[in-house]
Amino acid sequence: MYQEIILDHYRNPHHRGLREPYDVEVRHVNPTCGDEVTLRVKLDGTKILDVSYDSIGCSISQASASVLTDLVIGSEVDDAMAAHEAFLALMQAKGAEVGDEAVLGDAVAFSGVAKYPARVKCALLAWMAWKDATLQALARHGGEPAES
Amino acid sequence: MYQEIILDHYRNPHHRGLREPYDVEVRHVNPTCGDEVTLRVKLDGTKILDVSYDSIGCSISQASASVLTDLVIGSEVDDAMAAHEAFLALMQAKGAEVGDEAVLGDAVAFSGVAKYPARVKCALLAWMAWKDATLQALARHGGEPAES
Amino acid sequence: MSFDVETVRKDFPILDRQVRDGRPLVYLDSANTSQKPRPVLDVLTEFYERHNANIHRATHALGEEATEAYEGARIKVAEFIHASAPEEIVFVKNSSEALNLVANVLGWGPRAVGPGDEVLITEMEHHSNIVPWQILCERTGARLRWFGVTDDGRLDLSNVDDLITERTRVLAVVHVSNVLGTINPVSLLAERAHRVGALVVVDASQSVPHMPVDVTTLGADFLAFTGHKMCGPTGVGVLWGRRELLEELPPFLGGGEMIETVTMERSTYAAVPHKYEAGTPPIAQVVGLGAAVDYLRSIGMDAIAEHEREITAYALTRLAEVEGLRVLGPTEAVDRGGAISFVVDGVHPHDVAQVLDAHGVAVRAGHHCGRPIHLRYGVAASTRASSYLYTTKQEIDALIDALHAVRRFFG
Amino acid sequence: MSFDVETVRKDFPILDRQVRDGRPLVYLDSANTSQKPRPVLDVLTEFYERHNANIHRATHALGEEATEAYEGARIKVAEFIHASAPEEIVFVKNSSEALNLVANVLGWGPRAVGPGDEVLITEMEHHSNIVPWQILCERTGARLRWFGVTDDGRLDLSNVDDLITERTRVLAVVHVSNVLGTINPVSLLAERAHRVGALVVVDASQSVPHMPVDVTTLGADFLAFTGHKMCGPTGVGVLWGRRELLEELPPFLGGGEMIETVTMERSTYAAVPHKYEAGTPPIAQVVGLGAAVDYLRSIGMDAIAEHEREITAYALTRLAEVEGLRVLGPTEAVDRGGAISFVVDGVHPHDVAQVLDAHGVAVRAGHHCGRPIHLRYGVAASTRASSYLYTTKQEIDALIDALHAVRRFFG
Ligand SMILES: Cc1ncc(COP(=O)(O)O)c(C=O)c1O
Ligand SMILES: Cc1ncc(COP(=O)(O)O)c(C=O)c1O
Repeated sequence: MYQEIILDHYRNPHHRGLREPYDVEVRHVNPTCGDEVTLRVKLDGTKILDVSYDSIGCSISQASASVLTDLVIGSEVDDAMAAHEAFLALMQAKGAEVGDEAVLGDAVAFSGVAKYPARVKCALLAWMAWKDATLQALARHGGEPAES
Repeated sequence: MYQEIILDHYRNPHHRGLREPYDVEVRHVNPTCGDEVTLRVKLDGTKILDVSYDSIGCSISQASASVLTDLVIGSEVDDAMAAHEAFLALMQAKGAEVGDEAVLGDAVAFSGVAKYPARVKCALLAWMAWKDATLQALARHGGEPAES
Repeated sequence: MSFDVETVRKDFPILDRQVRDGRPLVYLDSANTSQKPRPVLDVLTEFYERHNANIHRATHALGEEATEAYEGARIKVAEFIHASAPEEIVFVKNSSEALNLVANVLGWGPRAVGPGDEVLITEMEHHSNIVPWQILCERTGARLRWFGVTDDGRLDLSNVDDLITERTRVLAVVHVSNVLGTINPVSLLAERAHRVGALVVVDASQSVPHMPVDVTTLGADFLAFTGHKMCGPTGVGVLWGRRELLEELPPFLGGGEMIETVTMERSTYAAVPHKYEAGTPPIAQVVGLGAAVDYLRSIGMDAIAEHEREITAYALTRLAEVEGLRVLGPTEAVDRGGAISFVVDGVHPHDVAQVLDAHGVAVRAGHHCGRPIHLRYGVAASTRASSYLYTTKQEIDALIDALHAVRRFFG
Repeated sequence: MSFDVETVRKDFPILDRQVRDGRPLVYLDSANTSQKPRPVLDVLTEFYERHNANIHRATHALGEEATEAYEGARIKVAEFIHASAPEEIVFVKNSSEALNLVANVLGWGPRAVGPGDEVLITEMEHHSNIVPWQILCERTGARLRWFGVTDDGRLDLSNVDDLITERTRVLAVVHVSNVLGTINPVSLLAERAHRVGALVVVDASQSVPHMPVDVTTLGADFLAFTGHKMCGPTGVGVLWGRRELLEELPPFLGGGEMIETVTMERSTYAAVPHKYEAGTPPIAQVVGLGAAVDYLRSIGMDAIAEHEREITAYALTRLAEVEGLRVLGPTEAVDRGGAISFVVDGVHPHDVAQVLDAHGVAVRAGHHCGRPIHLRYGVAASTRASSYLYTTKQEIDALIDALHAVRRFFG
């Protein structure tokens, strides 16, 4: 499961650290191990301007946060949500799927992680936090005029 | 387990019915089947003047109440308590003992009941009630002058 | 696949047993607990011999296998009762705990009952669906009320308008009575209860094992049942609850695995169903229950229900032959499960059962954890014969023969 | 009989397993759950195949056999911990339920805690001995306080006079920590707590399986432990309580078998221990636990404790060889159980465990249901290796080899 790509992202995580400005900040926890991610989202309408994060966690959770930000920063929310769906499906496939590199980029490297159910939660931690934050940000923009 | 003696006592119970005067009345219940015995004790010092009872229950519990009253009415509390002890021991012997007829009288017929743990409670119902009532009566006489 | 009781019986090792000096066992006490088929026992043994580990917590091969087996059983149980998601299945130790869980989380938190509120039950409930509500009412000041029953063993709905009112916060009702056998009109009652905003708790201990049950049409908000009565191991029960409710209500038992995060000062709780599964759950038993569900489905719940209807009809007919015998509850196999309680004139149920036992016939004597319903019919106790998928007409015949012997002996 | 680990291992079928493409299983996760010996599995199977019936209720042969097996196990468990009577043994589903039971019955009734009262725990408790007390305090207005721990993993008793006061109503403390391995001075604490009239609740989940425990000398009023950690089945735990207390306190779960008499209006409760065993108990699991007690006694708790001391000492020595590895808790095998939690510099516990797993070595990674104690040592999680009677030095060697591989891989 420890693909070179995963270890690279783990050793040199991209887009790490919490940045201003942001619309929404969320904190998600993996109850079993206590791993945490704090994640911020900044949208411009339906475009994702920034995703920043700070986290304590294992190689898998760190690398997947890094891969996530690579994938979604600068893209449209719809496309990012599609990537999220695809990643979720990949993680639930128990290793039986390889994933579409066009949609998932480096995230296809996680297909092997899906064979280890205990680690799937690690891989999904940042992704779940991102979706939560993004939906909140969209709801906020929908309900009231965007602040930006 | 259904010795002729048991069936006789069941069909023609001795000393049945609640009588005056009495020192103490107790009600005991077998929680599993809802069987009940209401039992009264009348002492004169340490002599058992009367034991009367009313009960709902199976052949074993009815017959054992009848046997009990035969045995204890008119005797000294000490002797009756010794019979109680002996009956308890017989009931816990799982059928391995026959019982001392000199102490237990007709109650030795219950030795076979001890092979059926579920029925031991039936056989003991009236005996436990009698002991409870008698101890209360003694305590009462001890604490305050006897009413009789 | 057509149902063949002789084939079914081969799956149950215990049915070959002899009791009381060589008499073949005639097991008519399945409402008390069911026997276990070989496939369930094999799964249990294999779990312990090959995959045993604690779940959810372990990053190792055995831990993964055990977790998968456990969560796989949750999916099976969810499908079995048509729950909309596995998260609606909470594993507990038995039906009684499931019912206590619900009564407990209605004692505090957002839906706490209190003075002025009413909890509605029925006179035919099992003690496990009476006492928890008595305790809840005692602690909170709510009032306990109940439906009576008619002389022929049905719920007396004549005063339903008086009983189900704006004050009713909970209706807790048994689906199939373990004493009378009556199948209650749960959907109808649930519809009435929901109109006044009450929660509907259904004790399905005697229905889920014996007939198809579908929570999407039953109308319940909570459903309790127990593994040992449905070919599963002892030590495991199920609470099904509507997801929003499980999410809204406060926790029951606190501890490992039911938390999100813990500090010494305070804790937050895990998502359902884990919020209600504190500590190490009955892992092997849940896996065994999953195997029991597989087994029951392989035979078919419709076929099982049909077989039991036949056996029950036959038993009712034959019991009517026994002089001085009175059945408590419906005497026809209509809207009726397979538990048949009866009294024999002049013979105490203990004595009935004892003589039956001497003939190898295993029944239950007592109030079957339903003392109020016995009092309603003017008796302290009864004898109960109850069937399951492995029960044969010959076993009913053995019961009847032994009952004649009872009458001869105590006649 | 002299202790021979290779003979012992033959009793545990799962130890022959291979994992991850043919690697022999090295099971170092016994503090999480223990493996089960053949005699326990045989008793379980035989129970279901020959004697399965519900207990206490049945007037038939199987019912008597099952009741005898169940109550016989109660006697065995009572003897095992030197309880003064079998009635002091209450069977529950796990340690967590046992602890919740006590917390719950202190929430109402004659000994209810309330505002002004204090409940005292420690920073090294398992979540199952934290959250129930948090919930109790939240509901009743009592205040939760706790002992801290020292840098070397012992209870910090420097402020004992400040913590144990007239306001202290309950002291709940773990006997052996599942994270640090520390054996706590329970008798000393109990003596102090009793002086102010507090009740002493001991979480013995990690002691009863591993060493002789004698409740007559320990000083506890209540003791909780769990079957699955002591070679027994999942789904069964034990609460031992002093008889007068069990008699005095109110009921916990209501329902079948815990009653004396029930009317619709009110109920009275059965004598202990039945008062605390509502519904069908984990019958087969209790019988299996009895077999586990027989098994442990046949080997001897002193021999088991001695074997574990040796293994723990060896493991601590060898772990000290691994660069960048820090043990949480006592680093010498003195007043110490066999759970060893550690962190490896720069490598997350999940990654440590994953690489160990790839080598066949099963350990636990996470906070082991002890988040506060991890925070105390400045980490979110750790890796834990834990031993039992079947653990060998070669298995510790395999752990050390795999840890070197971890460091190479993530170095
Ligand atoms: C110290 C301690 N207390 C309590 C528990 C809880 O035991 P269970 O999960 O069986 O309820 C455990 C084990 O998980 C433990 O190690
Ligand atoms: C109708 C009914 N409800 C509840 C129960 C309690 O189930 P358990 O004893 O498994 O908790 C039973 C069985 O005893 C039952 O028949």
